Amino acid sequence: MGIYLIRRLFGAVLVMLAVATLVFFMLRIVPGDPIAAMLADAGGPEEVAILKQKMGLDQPLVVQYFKWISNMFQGDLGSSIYGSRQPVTQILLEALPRTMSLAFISFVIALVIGIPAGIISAMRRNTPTDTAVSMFAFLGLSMPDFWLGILLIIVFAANLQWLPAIGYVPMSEGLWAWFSHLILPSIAVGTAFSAIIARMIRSSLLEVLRADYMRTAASKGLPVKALMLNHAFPNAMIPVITVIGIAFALLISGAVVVENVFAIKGLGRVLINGILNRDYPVVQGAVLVVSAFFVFSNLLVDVLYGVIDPRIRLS
Amino acid sequence: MTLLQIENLAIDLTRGAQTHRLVSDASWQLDAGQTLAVVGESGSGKSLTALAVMGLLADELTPAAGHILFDGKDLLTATDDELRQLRGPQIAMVFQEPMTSLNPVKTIGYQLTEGMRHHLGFSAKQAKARALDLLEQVGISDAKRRLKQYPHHFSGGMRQRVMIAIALACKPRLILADEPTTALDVTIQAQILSLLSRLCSEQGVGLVLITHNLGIVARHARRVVVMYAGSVVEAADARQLYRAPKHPYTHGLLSSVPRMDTRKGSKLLPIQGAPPDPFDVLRGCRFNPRCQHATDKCLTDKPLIDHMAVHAVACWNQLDTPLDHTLNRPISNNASGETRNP
Amino acid sequence: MQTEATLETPVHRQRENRLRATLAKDRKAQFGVVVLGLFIVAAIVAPWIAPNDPNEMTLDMMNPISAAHPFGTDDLGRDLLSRIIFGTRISLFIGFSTVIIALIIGVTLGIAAGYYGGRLDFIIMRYIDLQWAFPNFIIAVYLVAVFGTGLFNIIAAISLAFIDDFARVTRSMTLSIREEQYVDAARTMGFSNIRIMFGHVLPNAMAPIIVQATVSVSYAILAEASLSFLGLGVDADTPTWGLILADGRGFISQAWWLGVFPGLAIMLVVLSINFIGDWLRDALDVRQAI
Amino acid sequence: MTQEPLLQIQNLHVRFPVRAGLLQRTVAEVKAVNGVSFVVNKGEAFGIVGESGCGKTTIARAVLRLVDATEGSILYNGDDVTAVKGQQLATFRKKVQAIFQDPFSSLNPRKTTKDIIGEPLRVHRLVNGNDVNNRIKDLLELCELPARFAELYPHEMSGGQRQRVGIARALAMEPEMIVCDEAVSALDVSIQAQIINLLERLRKELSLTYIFIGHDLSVVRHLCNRVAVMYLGRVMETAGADSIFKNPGHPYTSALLDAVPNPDPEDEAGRHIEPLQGEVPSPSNPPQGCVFHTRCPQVMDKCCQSVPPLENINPNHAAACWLNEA
Amino acid sequence: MSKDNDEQINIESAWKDAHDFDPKDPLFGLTRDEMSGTDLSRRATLRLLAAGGALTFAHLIPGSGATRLAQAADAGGTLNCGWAGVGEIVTLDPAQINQVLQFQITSNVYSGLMHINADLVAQGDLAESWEVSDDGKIYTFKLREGVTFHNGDAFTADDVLYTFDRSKDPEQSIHSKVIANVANLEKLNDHEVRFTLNKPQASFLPKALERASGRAMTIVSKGGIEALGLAQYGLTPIGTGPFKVTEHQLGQGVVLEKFEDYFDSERPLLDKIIIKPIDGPEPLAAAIQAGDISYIGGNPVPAQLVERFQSNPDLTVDIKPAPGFQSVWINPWREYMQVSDFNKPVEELKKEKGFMVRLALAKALDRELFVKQALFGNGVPAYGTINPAMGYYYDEKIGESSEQAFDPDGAKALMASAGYPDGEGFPELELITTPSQKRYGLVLANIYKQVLGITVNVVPKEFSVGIEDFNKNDYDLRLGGSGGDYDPDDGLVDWMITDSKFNGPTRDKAKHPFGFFSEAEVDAVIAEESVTAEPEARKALVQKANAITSNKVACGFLYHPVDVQVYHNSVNFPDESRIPGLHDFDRVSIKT
Repeated sequence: MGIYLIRRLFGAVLVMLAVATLVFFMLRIVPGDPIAAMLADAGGPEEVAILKQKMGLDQPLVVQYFKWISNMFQGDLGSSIYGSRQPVTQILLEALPRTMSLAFISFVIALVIGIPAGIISAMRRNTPTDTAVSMFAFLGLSMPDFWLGILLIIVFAANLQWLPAIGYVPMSEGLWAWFSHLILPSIAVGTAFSAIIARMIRSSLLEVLRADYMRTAASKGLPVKALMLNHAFPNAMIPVITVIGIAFALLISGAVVVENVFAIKGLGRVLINGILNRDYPVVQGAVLVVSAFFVFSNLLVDVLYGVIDPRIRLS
Repeated sequence: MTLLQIENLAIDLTRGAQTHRLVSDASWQLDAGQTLAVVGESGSGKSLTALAVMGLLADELTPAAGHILFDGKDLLTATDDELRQLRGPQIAMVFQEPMTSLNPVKTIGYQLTEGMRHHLGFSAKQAKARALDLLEQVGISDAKRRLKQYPHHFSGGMRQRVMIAIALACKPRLILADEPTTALDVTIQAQILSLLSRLCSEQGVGLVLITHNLGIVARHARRVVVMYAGSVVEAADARQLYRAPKHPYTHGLLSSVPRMDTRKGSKLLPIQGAPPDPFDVLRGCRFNPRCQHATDKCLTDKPLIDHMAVHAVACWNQLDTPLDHTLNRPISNNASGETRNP
Repeated sequence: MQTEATLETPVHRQRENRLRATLAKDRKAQFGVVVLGLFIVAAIVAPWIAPNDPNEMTLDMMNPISAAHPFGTDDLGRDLLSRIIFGTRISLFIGFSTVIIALIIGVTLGIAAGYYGGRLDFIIMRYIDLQWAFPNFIIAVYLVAVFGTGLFNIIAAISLAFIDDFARVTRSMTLSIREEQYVDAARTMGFSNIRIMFGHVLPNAMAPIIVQATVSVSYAILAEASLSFLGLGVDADTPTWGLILADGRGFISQAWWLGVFPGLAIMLVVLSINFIGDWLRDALDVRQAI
Repeated sequence: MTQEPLLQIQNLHVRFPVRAGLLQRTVAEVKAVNGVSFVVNKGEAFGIVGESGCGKTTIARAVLRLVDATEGSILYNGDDVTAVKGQQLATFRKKVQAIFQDPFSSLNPRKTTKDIIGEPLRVHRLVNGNDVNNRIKDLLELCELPARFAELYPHEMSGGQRQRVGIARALAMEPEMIVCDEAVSALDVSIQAQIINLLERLRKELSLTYIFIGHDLSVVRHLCNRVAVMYLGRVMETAGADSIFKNPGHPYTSALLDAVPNPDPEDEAGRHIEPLQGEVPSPSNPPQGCVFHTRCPQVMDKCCQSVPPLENINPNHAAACWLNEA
Repeated sequence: MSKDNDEQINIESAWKDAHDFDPKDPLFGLTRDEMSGTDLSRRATLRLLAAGGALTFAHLIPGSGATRLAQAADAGGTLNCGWAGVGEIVTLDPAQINQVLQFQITSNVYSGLMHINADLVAQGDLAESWEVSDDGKIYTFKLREGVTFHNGDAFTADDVLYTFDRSKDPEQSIHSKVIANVANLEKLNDHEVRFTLNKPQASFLPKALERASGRAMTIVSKGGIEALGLAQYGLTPIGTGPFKVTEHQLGQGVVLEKFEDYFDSERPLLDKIIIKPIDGPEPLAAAIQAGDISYIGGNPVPAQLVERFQSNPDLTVDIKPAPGFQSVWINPWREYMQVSDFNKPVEELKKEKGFMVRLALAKALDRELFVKQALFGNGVPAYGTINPAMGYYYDEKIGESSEQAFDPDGAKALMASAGYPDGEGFPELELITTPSQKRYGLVLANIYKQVLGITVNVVPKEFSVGIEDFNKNDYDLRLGGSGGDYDPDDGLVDWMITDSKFNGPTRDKAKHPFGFFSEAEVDAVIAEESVTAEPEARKALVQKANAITSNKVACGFLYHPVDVQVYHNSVNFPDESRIPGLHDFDRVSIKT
């Protein structure tokens, strides 16, 4: 298990390195050179030349690359080119807890809704309950998250005034303040996620219930509860966990959009603002962190996978 | 003493509004401590019958008629709870696919002991002790370490040994073995089957051996039931059945198998055609399209079987010519094969 | 000639028309086919069925639903129904075109990787793994950042983002189909690799690819809507659903129709496609997550 | 039966690398076929038997050029075909065809019988375009299928019918030799006999040469003139079909024979069987010496150290066992 | 009715009085005593405003000023504010501030030497008292003692010098032009400084030294800048104002807390102010309706929300004319609308194709329609930089006299003579707007399509991006303008002279000698008006400059905005703090 973990961790780091490389070169190799465009904002040709020299952009691409990478390893992702020229690392460090909070609550909401829904609909296959869950899942998958966010604001914040409309409050200002600001955006992000989980659990559970080993277990005369708890669920969770990894992508993408609806300056909003402001150091940094978030949550999923499935554990 | 008696069992498959009868008129019986073989090709209904005994038919399958009497009690009318009480301590089953029949995420030890803990009220320690004993009985060495391992550490043959141990765990009176060695190599098959039949006879457990392999039947069973297209067509003592099959199907089956002791160059005499699709509606004897002895009656009337008979046959035109195995053809002049081959 | 085989059972055409048969039973799929069909028709004949010019401004700003404006008007007095009808064009065009592009590239990569194996597979798989390290939508966002906005760039960005999904599905199908004996048979017959890949492997790998494509169309439509919503979309005044929503965002509590109808349009199309995808998954017997 | 060798396999090795890690380095090798030699004469049916993992299917695939030989040679009509390419390979492919085990998997489910049989005819221009349909009809007839089957998809046919289509497809190439890889083992007993009879008839009528791979000794015995028994990538014994099963020259062959029950209760009642113990070792790490020594009831010290050569114990009967040395 | 009449009479007399001085008098008809002191009298301020041209009738209406007493104030509490139309408060460093919504915040954090009150009366802020020389060129300030910065440093004359040096340097500050008239600043002792001006300047006290809109003499902390570094200082600056910044995360907002050691012990009243940037009208409306925020600052309240807020009984809505203008900037360096020399007389320019197009683009602006459609009626058509809030200088007739008055047929004819009848052959233009002004752009595009038959594509860009394009002369059309224009100089000097700060500062000077506009006569007239004290004369000069820029189409002038203040009824916002365009919270409290 230890070696497996280390190997996977090593793999994840390699992937991240490759991602960083890709992120670096894509901006510089595409026609139009957005970096040059960004510098051109600094003024006339002389100023650009001076700035290029100052930023080392007159050096060969490979030299720039290694400098960038080595800076990155020292936690230096450059500075925003805009406003007070904050270091990108600082901007991202401020944004990260917001996105993590949003992701966490969304995740919890998704699991709390998705898992029971999936189980119930598998156990009551082809009943009205099953149909209802399946309709919920379809709607959840089909509703654009930002639209759901807007509808939630209109209903729960503007009209009913139950919850705050927008913004983020750090946990230090009170658990409820933090949580109440996250409820609506988390529902907006988590709904699609919970729909996927519900569907996955349902189909996975149905498949497991058809498996030969379930018949073996039944042939031992075990009660239904034992069959479900000890035999069906652990196996049904294996594909679900894989899907949770996939759905994490959805969650992050959802956060990017929904943060913009709810004016939460998390990674997504940093990324989008960076793009809109042509703040490329920020964009690069945000993309890196988002994919790191994703890669390492997938790693977590893999490890979890190993915990649940002994076949993976020792291979 | 009759341990298990199946009477006119019928099993229906319901798909939407449609119902298909997959098994009809399955009847046979087994005495305590005996071994019975149920033979048939795929789709003959032999496995479904076994699952019906266990009460483990899939949702869309329902026993539609007949009785399954275990110790005189009809299992088809028993409650789920009563059935659960029987499964394990009374009846156990060994399945065909050793690779998929064990739960991949549970240790062998867990899967072996859970039945004992549930039915026999064993403590973890007692259960583990018996598990070690069982593994040794089925010929798995290093049992202590093996208990902690998962199914994927085991080869197919080993898994089937584990399955046998699981079946024996609660000391059942009957084991249903459904094609227990089909997925295994011949040498392993021989190990497993002799192990199974030895343990059953040692412990006085009745064994129903379900198989398509006529050789296995010949080696391990005293009495044989032949099934075709969902019905029992013939039931007899093994020697009698192999020497002088009365049903044309059994006859054809035995003539189709290449044997190690036939004269080189002899010809196989296959049954023509293929078994009917379970979804087809056929009147009369279900074997009639393939039968060379079919008469008009066979097309309209279904032959019934007297399953209490020593040699029971469901056929309007029973044969009574013994087979000559060395030639792989009937002893007397049955010309069916010769005329067809130029 | 009387042969043994002729006496075998009559053949069954049970899988024949399986699509139609399952469709007949699947009410959700029927709904999906009809609704998607209506949207496609609407997209094609938009200029003839839209009651107004979608960009024509009037001083009837934020007028509620009326006979003249069945979906009301927006903040610039434009007819919302007409804008949504024209928006169908962009949404569906982007949805389908991106998936077709991604499918062609992804399937080619996947089938080559799976069929040839070895180093080629290794290289393609590393590329796919790399792309896998980004959520699709983030890839699209980043590509838009790099290439800039505009219809062509959006299509390029979304297509690129979906390549790995198709490559993955195709590769795994190819790997299993490669083990099928009819592929061995085809090789024994001396057929060319191209012929085997595209004549034998691909047709049998199509079921999950079709399902993947269906799902991807819905994702692409959502992705376009999200990009437009974020201001990274096609351009400022082309009516696309995401943009209509983004523009209407400032007015929805005075004019709820601005927030409801474009969102409903997105949801209906995506829902229909999901229904269709589910039906295809069943009908084509594809076992696959999500 | 003529006795000129059509196919000669000499010291054939097939190893599959097991790759792992980032750089895909080879960390181990599966020795699927480990120095096998035999000869197949023109017009005969040569059987290869053994349990799963013994390498029999790999030999078939190597002969069909579906896997590459790692070492050794395969001479067809005297020419080494292990490395031929292009036109030479195409010529060879025409002469050697295959019938596969699984009637479900061996036919492309998206194609009708007509397409399946017609494709090689068209691609290799074996007949004129106009005659393709006639030729298909002829081939179907040869395999005892009526012409209407040309229009059917595989899933519309039963297993036996599908296997006949597979045979017709192989015959379309007008081969000299057919490799039958477990060609009947997936079929029900009653159908199996039909196909066996068909194969026998075709061999006679078309003067074909068969390599018949199987695990069912009685089927192999029934169909084949000569048989090789394999274990863990090596040939243990080879001889005429009658003599090998009547007078086995290798303990493994004996064990196999013991394990196979005869469908005759009287016969079985008289047999005392001691089943072979243990399981087949991993082909990536085969035992030293005789590969069978870990399970052999008559194992000797020598067996653990050196590999016994395949030597004639009779004319036409060779076995690889130190017991025969004595 | 009679009351209204009385009021009318009072206003007229006040107006007269304010303007009743000899224009050649360097002290603007005030005595040295009136000009000096601890604060200016209302009369003096009005006169200075009048002299500076910033006097409006709004200033004269009784009740709009501090005449009403503040209600009994409750101390303590937290005020939640939403800053409208912005995603993040990018900087709070006065030297870098280029948006009104930023100095609205810093006005609460820093002090200046002077600060205007609700009547735009300049009062001493850190200046305790001052004296003016007879020639109006030398100002001697006595600085408040015992003032400390938020970091505990004592405030002395050195800080004034430090701030002055920093602001004077164009490398460090974007406001160097504000104090360009200062010839010299010397420290007399720790609490006395002396400014020497090049020439008398009416707006010196109320504008140049003003802490909010002036920005140049907003006193920054040398110790703070050195300790924090520029980037951090821009986020959490240190000043001497009533509130200190305790927290500032970009996008998250700014937290201000009461500065206990503020020099006026009675202020501030609030303990804490939380300022959240809120982008988008709907979240803004939702936030104030839900009570998440109870005060709106920042960018102008979105026009479509005004009516909705007015109908909400929980909210107080206060509308005043806003000083500013918005216009369509037309790049004179684009081939199809090129004007390389604005110095030619209008009649001659009108013969050039480029100018024809330019004029057509301005003439085609249906401003009435625009205000109705884009602003929901909340705005006034504009034809120049001089806005109605400036009152006196505003030319009400300009809408009829200007060359660029709306005239669809004339615009069409011009396009036709330029060779583009009905817009045929004319290229598609890009109109850069900010994302929040996108719909304004769409309305404009529609007007151009309807009137001229040309296609204008709206390209929304973030302010930071669009302004760079503008500064580089890389645009076709841009929608933008100015705010906080209390004095004609704000519009004219900042925007219309050749070396104005917005006139293509980063352009390629070799290719483009000027940015969007350059006219010698305008430069001369503006130079003259900005030092002319006599109101009539200045008014004439201002209107002349305004007319030339309008006729020669410095840009297509579009509209003047209105200032809308919105807050929850629980907020006690005393009238004395209601400074148009500012949100000073030092006297604000929360009703209990």
